[in-house]
Amino acid sequence: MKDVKYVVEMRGITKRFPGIVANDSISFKVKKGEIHALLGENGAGKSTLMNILFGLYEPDEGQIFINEQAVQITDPNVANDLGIGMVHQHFMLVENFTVTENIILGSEPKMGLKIDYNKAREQVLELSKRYGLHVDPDAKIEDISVGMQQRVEILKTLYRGADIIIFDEPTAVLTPQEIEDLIGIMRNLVNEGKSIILITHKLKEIMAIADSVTIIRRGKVIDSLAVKDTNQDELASKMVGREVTFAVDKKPADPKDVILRVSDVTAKDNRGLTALNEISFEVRAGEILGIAGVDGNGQSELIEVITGLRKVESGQVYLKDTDITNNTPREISESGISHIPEDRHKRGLVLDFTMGENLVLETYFYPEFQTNRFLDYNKINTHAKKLIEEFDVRTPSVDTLARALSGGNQQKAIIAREVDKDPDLLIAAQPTRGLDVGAIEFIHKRLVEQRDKGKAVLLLSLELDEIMNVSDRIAVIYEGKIVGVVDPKKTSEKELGLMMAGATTEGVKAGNE
Amino acid sequence: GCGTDTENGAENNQGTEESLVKIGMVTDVGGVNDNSFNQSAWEGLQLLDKDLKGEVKVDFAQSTSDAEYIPNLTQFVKAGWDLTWGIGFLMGDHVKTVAEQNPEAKLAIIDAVVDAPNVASVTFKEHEGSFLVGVVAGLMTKTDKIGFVGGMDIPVIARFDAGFTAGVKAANPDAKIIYNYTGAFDKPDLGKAAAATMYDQGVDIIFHAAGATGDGVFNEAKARKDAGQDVWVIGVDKDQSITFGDDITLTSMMKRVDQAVYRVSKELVDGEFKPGLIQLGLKENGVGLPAENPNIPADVLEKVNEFKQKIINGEIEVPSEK
Amino acid sequence: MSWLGILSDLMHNTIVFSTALILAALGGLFSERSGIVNIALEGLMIVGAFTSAVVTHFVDQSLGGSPWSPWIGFLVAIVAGLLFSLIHAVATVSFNSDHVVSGVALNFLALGATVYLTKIIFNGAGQTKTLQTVFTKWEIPYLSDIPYIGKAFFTAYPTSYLAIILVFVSYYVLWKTPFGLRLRSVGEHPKASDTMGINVYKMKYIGVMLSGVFAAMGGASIALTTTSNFSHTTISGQGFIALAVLIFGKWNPFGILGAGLFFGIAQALNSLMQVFELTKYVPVDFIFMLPYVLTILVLAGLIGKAIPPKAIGKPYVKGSR
Amino acid sequence: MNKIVKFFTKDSSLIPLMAILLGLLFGAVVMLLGGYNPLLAYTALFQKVFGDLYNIGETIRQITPLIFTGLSVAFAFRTGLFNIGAEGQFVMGSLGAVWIGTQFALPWYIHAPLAIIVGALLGGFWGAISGYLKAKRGVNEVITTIMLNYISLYLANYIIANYLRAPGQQRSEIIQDSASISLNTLSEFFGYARLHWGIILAILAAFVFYIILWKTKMGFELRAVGFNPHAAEYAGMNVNKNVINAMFIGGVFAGLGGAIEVLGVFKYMTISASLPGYGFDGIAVALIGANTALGVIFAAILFGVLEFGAAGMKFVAGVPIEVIEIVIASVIFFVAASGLVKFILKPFRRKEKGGAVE
Ligand SMILES: Nc1ncnc2c1ncn2[C@@H]1O[C@H](COP(=O)(O)OP(=O)(O)OP(=O)(O)O)[C@@H](O)[C@H]1O
Ligand SMILES: Nc1ncnc2c1ncn2[C@@H]1O[C@H](COP(=O)(O)OP(=O)(O)OP(=O)(O)O)[C@@H](O)[C@H]1O
Ligand SMILES: [Mg+2]
Ligand SMILES: [Mg+2]
Repeated sequence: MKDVKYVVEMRGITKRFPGIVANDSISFKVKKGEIHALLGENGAGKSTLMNILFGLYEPDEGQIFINEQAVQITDPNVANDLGIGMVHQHFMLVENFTVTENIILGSEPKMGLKIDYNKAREQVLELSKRYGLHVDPDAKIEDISVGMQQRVEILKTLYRGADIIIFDEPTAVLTPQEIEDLIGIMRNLVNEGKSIILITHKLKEIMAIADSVTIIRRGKVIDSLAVKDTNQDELASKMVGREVTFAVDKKPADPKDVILRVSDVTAKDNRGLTALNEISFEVRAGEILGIAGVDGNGQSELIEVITGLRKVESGQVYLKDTDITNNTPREISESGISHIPEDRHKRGLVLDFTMGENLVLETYFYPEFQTNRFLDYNKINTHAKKLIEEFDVRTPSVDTLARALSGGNQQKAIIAREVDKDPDLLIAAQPTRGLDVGAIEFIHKRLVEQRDKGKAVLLLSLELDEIMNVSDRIAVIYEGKIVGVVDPKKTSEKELGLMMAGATTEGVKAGNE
Repeated sequence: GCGTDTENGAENNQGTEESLVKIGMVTDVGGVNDNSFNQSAWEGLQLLDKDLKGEVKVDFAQSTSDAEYIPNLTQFVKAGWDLTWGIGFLMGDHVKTVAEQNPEAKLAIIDAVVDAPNVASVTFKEHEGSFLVGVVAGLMTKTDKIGFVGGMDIPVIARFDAGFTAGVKAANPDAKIIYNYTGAFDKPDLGKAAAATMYDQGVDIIFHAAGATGDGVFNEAKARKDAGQDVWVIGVDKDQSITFGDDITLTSMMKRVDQAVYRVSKELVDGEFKPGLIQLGLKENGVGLPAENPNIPADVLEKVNEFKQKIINGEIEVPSEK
Repeated sequence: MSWLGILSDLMHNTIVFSTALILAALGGLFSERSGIVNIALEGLMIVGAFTSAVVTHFVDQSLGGSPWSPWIGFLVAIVAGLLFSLIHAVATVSFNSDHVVSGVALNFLALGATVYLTKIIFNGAGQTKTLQTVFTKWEIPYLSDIPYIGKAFFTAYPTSYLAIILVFVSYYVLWKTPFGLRLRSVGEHPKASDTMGINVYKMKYIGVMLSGVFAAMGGASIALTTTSNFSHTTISGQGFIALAVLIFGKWNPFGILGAGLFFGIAQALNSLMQVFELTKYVPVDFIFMLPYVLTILVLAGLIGKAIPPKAIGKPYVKGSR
Repeated sequence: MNKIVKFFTKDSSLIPLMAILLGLLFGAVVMLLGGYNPLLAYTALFQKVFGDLYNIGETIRQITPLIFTGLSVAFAFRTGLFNIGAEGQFVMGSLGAVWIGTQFALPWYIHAPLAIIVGALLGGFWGAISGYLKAKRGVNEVITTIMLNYISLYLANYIIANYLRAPGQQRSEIIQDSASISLNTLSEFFGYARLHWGIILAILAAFVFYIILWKTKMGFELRAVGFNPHAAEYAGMNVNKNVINAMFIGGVFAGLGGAIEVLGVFKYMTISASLPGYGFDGIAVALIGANTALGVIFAAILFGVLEFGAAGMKFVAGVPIEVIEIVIASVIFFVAASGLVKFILKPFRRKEKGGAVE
């Protein structure tokens, strides 16, 4: 390939969707061998732009140049041929296929009519060695961690010999360790002569690895500059269009009596393996307990156990000294626990219900929403309007289907619903996953607000900053056990990272000496 | 268009509408081409139409569900047709209803007894005919195992069953009869399976009273014949050797619905329509074997005719219930 | 008669019954694996049965009775099934119609159209003329001489052998070839397939058309072995039973083989039970219920959940989420 | 009721209306190809239906059971369940009604209602079996409902033959007059058309259908479960219970249909070789009616008119009744392929909406 300066150039790209201009004559360039970040709020138009580059959408206007040749990218095949690969925001993996099958899908090595699986395995292993992308070629996707799933996504692009790789919010779902690895991987890729486009909301990462950054707001390019000439605050304000504060400012907590007590709880996961192993901890009124841990160490099961969605094998769960072990979800939610689920699309919302209906999903049976024992939609909708106001959920109306809202707004609606139940304990699982700083800021404020109202808050997150910034105490979970509880002010990301890898508090302290 | 001559007698001899004697019939779900009694009845009317060109007009209405019997009967009655036939046992109650609601109209029914002053009921002594084919089977079986495949266990079929059983026993006391009710008149695959199982068990002659389900019996027999096995089927209602050939059709228990329909309709045209019960047995040639029976040896036919006489002159009283 | 003998006869009859169910269910397999619900199996079988009966009749007449005429009928039936299934494909794949609605429509259409055509072709007759030449059972040399086994498994209609062979072929195609991998991926996660440069629409079209081919074979096999003609009763519910067989068989060829045979046995049993005069002890109506009751019991007891393809029934619109 | 006006102007009902027209058009083409005169046929069809009071009455009779089975299928669909079993539930409903109707002597104000209720419950029970197996054993309801259809047929035949049979008949005894729900005087006025309370109950049922789904907590849960069981579970709803409820209620609707058909039309139940077919039609009705109460009623009317009018078509124009099945099929098809209809309509709609589109 002849030596070119720009591997990708998009000129005046415009893409309209019913009722919205997702991309408004966007132009940007990617240098060969650089990591170019695309920064923007939810719905800014990043994914759309990249989907165009990858041939999933057709632009309404504009041109694309690859290696300084004008091209028509009509579908992903063309993109593949041009050496463009994409790691999608929502992974594009077939759950019940193996890693290998997912990687070779669409360009399978053949032996006669048959797929040559041995050859395929070898190729996969060879690639994963070369780029340090550890995967188990024979594992089914549904059985492997999110981190590994993402590595599979990357391998897919490499298997197709991509030189330009697009990452759409790659770190949104990763643990600190995994993020470290990913950064390493990206460096490898660049050293191997690949160019990378990185979509993200996380300024820290941009500062850490990107060479240059293009900021998009409401479908328009705001600015495009070299990372070394800028800083987080500048980027943030460019992205949101106003000043934003990162550090969650909160006064010191004053914990009161115990609200939630989990003692020696053991539970199995969907595959029948022990997920929680005699785990014990407490959450007090007026404090935020953050649970840090690498994905898949029992966090999901822990929440399901507390909220009654999963059976406890042994041990007890107490809410204010009343035993709620293995009560039904309804009983538990009624006894004063609210729950912001980690997957808003799977559990949090009925996407085909209106916002009004979604906002009473757990309370529709309250007398306040009935007139003589029949549902009263006027009451339901006035209630919804109130919450939508209060939590400024951006939705055309209360009759809009939840499906049509952005993840950010969907999340706000869920939080509105849960907080409004005025619970003693608020469980927030991955409350800000995939959201932009604006939304994150808002949600963090709400959590702290609850704490200050004297509620107990249990925060689960894979994002260390979040845990560090928001929690009053941090409990680290490892293989279904709490391996230590630390004070965010007295600990470091490094220390936490080690504990999340299984080292106990003492061990870590020792290590620090 | 094509097919209309059967589809729609209405198109024949148009014009002199008023002068025509109009005769209609209502079929059950099977329709006029069920290869069975509906078809037979319709053939009767068509023959009449042919014989009395220009004097009569005939047509039929096919019911797509039991609920439509009454509207279909009424359709003819209301349109002022001179005679309306209901074909089949199931239509009894409905013909009665319509007859009572329209005392001035004339109706007739096959296979059921309706006592109303304006209805002619035609029933057949299937048991008498079945007795005769039973005799044939009894005399001609080589394995002393004979099969009976019935559609459903209902009164009409019970008459076939009872008569056939009596006939076999009369001719060949040590012959064993294997019964199989398939539960349907429209499932050839069940008929085939029943036949297959019977033939596997050494049965060599099967009498079926199962409508289209019986087609399956014939097909199984044909397959076996081709494979060199010596098996027979006794057809029902019509001379089924016409459809399935003489190499597997031993004989058939004919039920001359066509003649009955023809006769009663003719009487109407001649102004001699008399309501009430008409029972057609061997005596009246309403049931019996076909004229031609190439597969039945003379001596057997001899015996058959003896029994036939005995039945006609009352020496033998054939049971009509199992 | 020896128990072995009875068993072998039972098996022998079972296979006759199972053939059409297995063929049709395999059809359902291809379409549903590609993500298209297909309750039009009934209709497709009807089309197959009708076409095979009509074509075989006329070919046989012009050839003056040749063993080849059923084969010609069979092949034309396959083509007819393929074309008919295209309607379902266009509706569901190209116009994102609800799969069930389209399927129901096709079932009505098939019955109406075929009987209508029968009447037009055969001067108003409700069924086609009785076929003079139909498929006859093949005895596999040597194997068919094995006592009992021979009759049970190696004396059967060509269509039965075909069905069994196609079970293995289907497995090979779906699980061993790139085509199969792609077809299944489309049924599980079409968007992923799309990003891998697979033509989702094409795959779904092929899936549905294959269902037409197989279901038509199923229908034809009934007309050409069991009924020797076509009428509105030739296919009455077998398509829905085939659907049950597909689900019962967990969307897997060998599962389908098992489920299909299971049904066949249950059916064959009920005539056997009558021959042995069990009707004295068990009312005949309960014998009729047998296959259906057994199925429910088996499903409830042993089999339990069957997981359909993930994206089944969902229309795929390029470039939406 | 301006709701109805809205109903018609809504896009979701404009499509079906167009679909019907296209369906009839297609049927006309089919007739032409078959060498029949479509105009004559269709006029005959509508004369047959609306020609005189008797036929109007009988058409209503034809429509009634379709409303019930339509509601039955639609209700299950709302909870994400595919009820192919309305057929069997209908049969069980008839069985229950004929049992009460023939075996007991009670004052009319108890007898008929009791017979209806028992029929409805039996239908509900029959549906609930599938619901239970789905909920507790994860057995796909499509299979169980299909199987239960056949089981109901033979079970009914057995019970009639052995306990309810009229001597020498292929049917049960006639129900007591006290159990009949015929509207005798009205029916006389309609030239003896078999009019009965069923149609009133059908419309009531549709209303109840609407109320349950949209105005009750249970309906809220049923719909939530239908759309997203995980979210429903998270929100504290008992998914299994709702699955069973949905199938039970669906079954009740079909059961009512069966009961009413016996008490209002036949007055007895026959030993039958095959299923009545209302259940399968019900699937089509539900789908044409987009699983809404009002939609089901209209779809049932359409269906009933076409099916009943078919006889007239045959009588006057000699068109085989199968053509009607083709028409019905293409109507359903065009409803399904609304994309196709929109596609065909595009030019007209541009005008009508001005530049509104895009
Ligand atoms: N498939 C679609 N159909 C209609 N509108 C769409 C579609 N996809 C995106 N949009 C619109 O385009 C806008 C940009 O969406 P896009 O997904 O590119 O935002 P984004 O920058 O990727 O947001 P996020 O950071 O949340 O992923 C959205 O606000 C949305 O309104
Ligand atoms: N089918 C659709 N039609 C219209 N707009 C859509 C559609 N799907 C997504 N969008 C829009 O695309 C934008 C981004 O969608 P996306 O799903 O990426 O939300 P998000 O904020 O990224 O949350 P997450 O990605 O975590 O679900 C949102 O503004 C949403 O309104
Ligand atoms: Mg995005
Ligand atoms: Mg996002």
